[in-house]
Amino acid sequence: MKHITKIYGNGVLANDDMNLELAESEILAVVGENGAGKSTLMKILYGLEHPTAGEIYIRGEKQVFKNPQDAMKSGIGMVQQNFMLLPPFTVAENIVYGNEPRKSRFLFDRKKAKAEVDELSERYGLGIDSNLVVEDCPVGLQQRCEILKVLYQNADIIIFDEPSAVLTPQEVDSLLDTLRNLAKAGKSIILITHKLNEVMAVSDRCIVMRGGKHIATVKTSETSTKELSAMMVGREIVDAKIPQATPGKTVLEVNDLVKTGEAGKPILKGCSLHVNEGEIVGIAGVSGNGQTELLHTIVGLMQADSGNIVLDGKEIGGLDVRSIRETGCAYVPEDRNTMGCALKATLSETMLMAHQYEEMFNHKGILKHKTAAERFTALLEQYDVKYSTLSQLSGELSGGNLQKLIVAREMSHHAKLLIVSEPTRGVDIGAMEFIHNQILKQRAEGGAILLVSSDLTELLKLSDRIYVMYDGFINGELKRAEAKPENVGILMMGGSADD
Amino acid sequence: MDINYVLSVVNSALRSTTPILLAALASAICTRSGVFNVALEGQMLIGSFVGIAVNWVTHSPTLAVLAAIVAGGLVGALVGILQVRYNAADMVVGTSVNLLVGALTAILLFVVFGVKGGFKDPALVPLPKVKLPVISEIPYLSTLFNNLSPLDYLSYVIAIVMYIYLFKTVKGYHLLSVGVKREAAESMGISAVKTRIAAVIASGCLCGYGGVALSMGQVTLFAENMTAGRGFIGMAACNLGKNNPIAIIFASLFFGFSDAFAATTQNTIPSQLTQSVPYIATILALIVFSRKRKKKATKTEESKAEAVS
Amino acid sequence: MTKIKNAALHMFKVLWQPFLAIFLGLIVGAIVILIVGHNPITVYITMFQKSFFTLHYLLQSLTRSVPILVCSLAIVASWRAGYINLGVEGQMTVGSFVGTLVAVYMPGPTFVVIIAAVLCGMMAGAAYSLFAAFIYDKFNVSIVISTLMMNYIATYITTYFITFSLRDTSSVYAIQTKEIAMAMRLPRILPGKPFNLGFFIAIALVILLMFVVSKTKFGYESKMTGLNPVFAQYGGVKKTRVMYSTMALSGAIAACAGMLEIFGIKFRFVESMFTSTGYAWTGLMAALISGLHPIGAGFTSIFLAGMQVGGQNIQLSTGIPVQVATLIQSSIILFVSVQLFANWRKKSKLKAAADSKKAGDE
Amino acid sequence: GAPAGKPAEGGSAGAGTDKPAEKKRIALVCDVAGTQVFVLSMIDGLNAAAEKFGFEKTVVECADSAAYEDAIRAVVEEGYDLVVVGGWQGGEALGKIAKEMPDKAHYALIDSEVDAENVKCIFYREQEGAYLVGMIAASVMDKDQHKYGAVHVNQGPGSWKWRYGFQEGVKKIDPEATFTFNYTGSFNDPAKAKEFALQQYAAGARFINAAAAGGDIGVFEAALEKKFCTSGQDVDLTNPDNPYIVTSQIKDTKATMEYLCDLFMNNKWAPGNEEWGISEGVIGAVYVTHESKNPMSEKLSPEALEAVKQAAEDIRSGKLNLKEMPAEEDYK
Ligand SMILES: Nc1ncnc2c1ncn2[C@@H]1O[C@H](COP(=O)(O)OP(=O)(O)OP(=O)(O)O)[C@@H](O)[C@H]1O
Ligand SMILES: Nc1ncnc2c1ncn2[C@@H]1O[C@H](COP(=O)(O)OP(=O)(O)OP(=O)(O)O)[C@@H](O)[C@H]1O
Ligand SMILES: [Mg+2]
Ligand SMILES: [Mg+2]
Repeated sequence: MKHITKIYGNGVLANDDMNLELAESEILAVVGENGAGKSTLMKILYGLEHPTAGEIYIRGEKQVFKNPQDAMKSGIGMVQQNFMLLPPFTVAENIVYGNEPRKSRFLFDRKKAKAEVDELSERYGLGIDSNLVVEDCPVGLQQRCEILKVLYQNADIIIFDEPSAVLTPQEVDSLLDTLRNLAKAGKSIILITHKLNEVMAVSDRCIVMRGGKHIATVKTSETSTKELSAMMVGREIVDAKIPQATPGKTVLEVNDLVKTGEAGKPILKGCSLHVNEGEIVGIAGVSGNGQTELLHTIVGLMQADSGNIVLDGKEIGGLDVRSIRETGCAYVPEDRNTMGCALKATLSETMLMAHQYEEMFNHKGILKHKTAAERFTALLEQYDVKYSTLSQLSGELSGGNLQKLIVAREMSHHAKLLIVSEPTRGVDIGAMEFIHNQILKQRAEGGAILLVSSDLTELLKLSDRIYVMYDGFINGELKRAEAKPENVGILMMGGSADD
Repeated sequence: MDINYVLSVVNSALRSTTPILLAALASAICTRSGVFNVALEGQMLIGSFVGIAVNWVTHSPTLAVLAAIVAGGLVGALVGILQVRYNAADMVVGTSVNLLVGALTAILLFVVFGVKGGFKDPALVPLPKVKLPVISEIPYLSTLFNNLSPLDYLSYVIAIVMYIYLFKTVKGYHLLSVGVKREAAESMGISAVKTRIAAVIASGCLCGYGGVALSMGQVTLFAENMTAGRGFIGMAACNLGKNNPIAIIFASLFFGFSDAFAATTQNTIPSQLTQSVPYIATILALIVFSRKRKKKATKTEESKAEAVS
Repeated sequence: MTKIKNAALHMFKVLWQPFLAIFLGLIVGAIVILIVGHNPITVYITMFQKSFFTLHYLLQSLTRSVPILVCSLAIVASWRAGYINLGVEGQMTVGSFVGTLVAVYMPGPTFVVIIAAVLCGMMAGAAYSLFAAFIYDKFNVSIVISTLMMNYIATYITTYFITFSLRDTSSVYAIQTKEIAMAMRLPRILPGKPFNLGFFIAIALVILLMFVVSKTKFGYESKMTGLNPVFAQYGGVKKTRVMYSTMALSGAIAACAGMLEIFGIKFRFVESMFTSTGYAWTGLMAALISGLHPIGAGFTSIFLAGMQVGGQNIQLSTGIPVQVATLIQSSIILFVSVQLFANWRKKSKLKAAADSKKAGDE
Repeated sequence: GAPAGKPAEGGSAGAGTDKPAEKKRIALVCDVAGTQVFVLSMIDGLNAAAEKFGFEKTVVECADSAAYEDAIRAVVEEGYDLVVVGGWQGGEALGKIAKEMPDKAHYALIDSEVDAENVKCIFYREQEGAYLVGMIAASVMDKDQHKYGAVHVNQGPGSWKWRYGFQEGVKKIDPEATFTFNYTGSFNDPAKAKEFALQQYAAGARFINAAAAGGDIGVFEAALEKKFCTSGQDVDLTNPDNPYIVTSQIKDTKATMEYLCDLFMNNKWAPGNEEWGISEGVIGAVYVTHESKNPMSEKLSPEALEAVKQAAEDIRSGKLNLKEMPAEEDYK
């Protein structure tokens, strides 16, 4: 790609004279802050966007991609940040989508599709059951499905846009293995990520972008995480020293929670845990082992079959969400787009959620819009959220900013218990640092924090105590000092701490 | 009630079901592609009218049926372009297209034939009736299958073909995918806009067919607004049949039969009550069937896939 | 000066598209008028004169707008929360039927009877609407379909009663209830014109609903439920409660629409008085065209009512078939529905982006 | 305005145009012309009268039930001297307006009765025509058949007049007769009307009376296919192409309209209701009281016709009284 410049319709200069080269069998990492223009550059390469200026050459030949089909024909495939799968269909159906094997011209040959997909997944060692329906698959499998889809198109150049943002550590490991295998098999790979350890682990070279510009290209073997992050942000990121926690009295106590899901499948098999004042308690676990359900049961979005939950000395099992929130609980949900906001609501409406009962915003059922506006403006300022007006739609915010907004909203409850799930998913290093600091601040003020994250580094950094969940029960509890990636990993896989 | 009468009621119900079935199939193909089409009534009515008009000019039922299908398709294209290409609100487009076609056909009736209300002429050639080889010799069965036009039989074939199209062909898979997740389709170069407009045009053709089955199959005449709400019934039948062409056959028959049999009681029960029976029955059926589906979904994972494919 | 200029410019920016839409609709109509052999210019002059630009017809348009407007509010109330209530016609039928019966048959002081009639009518409308909510909640029966079916049921069942047991036999043919007492009718504003207090009640309802949707917790919670039910639930909003209350509100407003027509104009419940007029459907279009905004719905309802009145009245001096008027109206509405989108194209692109974001992060 | 069929005539009476004061103006407010043949025939009457007397006329078809009141008020506002409302749907509104504005215009109502002094109401004893049709039905029936059918729009007081008269007429000749009635529920559903006719035929009915407005043509079509006899309503609907339409009830709204215009133009206007039946010559049946250009069915023998004519005579003379009808619920 040579001299690529992209100016969006709204005047945003997303790429400014970008150059990029990729060799055969190479893994090239592209890093940069949120909004640096990485996704845009890749979308141009994949034909989803058209460059305002600049050219693309593949094996020396100039190419013009009008749409993804053109790019695919030239052997380019892309695993997008948002999966492009059809949830109600099977893995096999999804993988062959667009190039289906046919019987007698019109008919969709599902048998052949399955056979081909099985063969392909065998060849690349991606073990996946092609009969599964995609919506029943965990995210990791869905991603493998996306990769297979690209491979099925016979792509030689595969672009991954933040592939690890939604994966568990185990899934990340297996993804990185897959990337290596693909490179070994002669594929060229472009990897966009915010996680620099991944860059260090798999890539051959690394391109750093900032503000749409090319900052540097370095050989991975000749650089370090520290150097990369400095280049990305333009300043140095220092890991904040985390002061010792001083836990107070117990705020949340969960005893022997049992929950059976649809079709009699057990989800929670007797979970017990407690969180104290001034303490961050982490829950580790491969996603899908009951963490989400546990949190949803605590905040009242789900009802347990048995067991009890005590918040601030009050039994809250069976209460509704509002009563639980009013007892003293705030929640940053794992999925900001489906649960954390309404994309078509304005910023002030999004900010108001769960505050609408408070006397500050509500007088006998009538909302105090003016107070709210003042308060929200101050809060957004404090949390460094980039927005234009409060009447803007939430969906117009970038992911990182939206996440900060949600964190701001929940933290402003100053609730005794703050539940935080995946607080920094897809957020750049700068914003991540900010959110971490806010969580620590809340702890310093005596808040009890329950943290769920699939990012083990984050979990180990912040948590004073860690529970590891496996298959619906707590498979171990570790103090900060004892918690190491290795032993947490074992517990996450269902092993015991003594192993 | 003697058996011949009952059979003739069934026979009537079969004939009356055809337009509803076609409207329901039209609704299904739109819903499957992710479009809510409320203009079925208008798409049918134009078919009824154009069928009769072309029949009158050419004396050819075949040409008339084809013209009706094309006319329905054209109205479908209008609906599709407005709703899909220009994202206009479905209810607004549907409601006003229904009004528009109602008015247009009335005006055309007046401009072309110089009459108001209805048009009937001996020069109109009715559709041939199908004489089934063996069955027409058997006493009771002959009553049952009496007086059905090829359009009636063909509509069941269409339902089956549509089932095969949707669930067994590549194009059908693409149509479903557009309805499930538009961006996914677009990322693979399948144009959601084109697919959806095509689906609405197809629904227009189906409705045009349904309309002509009414104006040339059941009767051989045109009357203003003769579709009399059949498009909306089709929507309900489609919902009852869960957008599945095979299930829709049964849902449409259910509606047709409850209507026909309720009407047989009109001499003992006030007609206003018998007329509401099919609607009440539909709601009850929806209650019964959705309850079943809820249970089923909890039982196995497969049922989920079944519900879609 | 520049201020005025800017304001005018702004007005132009906001309004040129609807006007263009109306213009295009009129052109389509003109072609048809020419085909049936009339002069479009005279026809249109008559149409405008006899809808908004003469006092008598202006009042006629405003009077007709009352039930349409209130129906559009009923739509706004439920659709904003995401519940696609297509049963406003049935709810207004059942609600105003019950209200009329109470007004006709209940003994007692006028004032008490009126209150009782209005309350019973609203409760009946709400209850009818709640049934659809209930079977959606318990059995997952699509509200779109159930409410649509219940329109037919409402019409047939009420017709049954007024044909037989509750018919006013003083009229030989007409299928209708007895008249409500003189004292219960809504007072007229000008002598000799049916324009009555109902219009102002409708405006009051617009303002009230505007207040509810924009200023109250209930309005906020129902909007959020409409935009993203999971988000609302997460924030402690009870989804089912919102559903039941918005559907009930919608049904109650629909009943008011019917009762305003009866207490202001007809003075009794007449067979098919709401099916043949299609108030609910016109109201639906008004609500949707104006993006479920109560005030916008109010203006659009008045505009559509005026079009109907003007369309009906062009026959007076031109002898055009009445269907031509319907055709002009529906083509204008079609163009309006498209044009407004052009205005929002930018927004909806964002929406599409947001949707894909949402879908991808699941 | 221009009525059906003659659009070129209309469109001269703009509100602004000055008219010579002496030219009278008559307005007809009615249902949408088309499905209801008697509306078309009313319009014909108005046109004929306008031709004769040279008054200015307009026809306002009402698209919906609320439009009647608006339309009546509009024509009063526009200064029409005589406002005629055709059809019971507008009766209520007319009565109200006439009471409100007694001096603004003269008012007349066709086909219904309304409680207002200054509205001239003309309504009909349709049962008398239906009686004649019933007799003809029984006469054309084979002697071993006793089942009769009829398809109506609604089961209400309007159709009861027809059903009552028809049943009485049939039973006069065929005392063993039994009847099946069906209701389409819509003024415009020929398909449903036809299915009902076919079902009634299968149930043994061999004469099926069509009284379903726009649905009638559906019944006629069934008659042609199954070769049973049927009858039309309101105007002469006998048809050389369909010999099975053996007669047609007559409700001569054209004559009514002409009569009203005549009264008005000749300054003989006097309010006061009139109920018309066979004796007034506006109700009847084709071949019995009214001529037809179409030949009479062979099934109807001259002797039988003579008997029907005699019955018409009896009704005229008062020997046979159908003025009082039992309520539907009380009829055995
Ligand atoms: N469709 C669009 N229309 C207008 N501007 C856009 C669009 N998409 C992205 N942008 C702008 O282009 C810039 C680059 O965005 P891009 O998505 O490429 O960033 P990124 O580097 O991928 O960020 P992240 O790390 O958060 O994924 C952003 O500042 C954004 O404002
Ligand atoms: N279609 C669009 N039109 C105008 N602006 C857009 C459009 N799409 C995105 N933007 C703007 O681009 C900015 C960045 O959006 P983008 O989705 O790239 O965020 P992001 O930083 O990449 O977040 P994430 O990493 O979570 O995806 C936002 O401020 C948004 O307002
Ligand atoms: Mg990106
Ligand atoms: Mg991004």
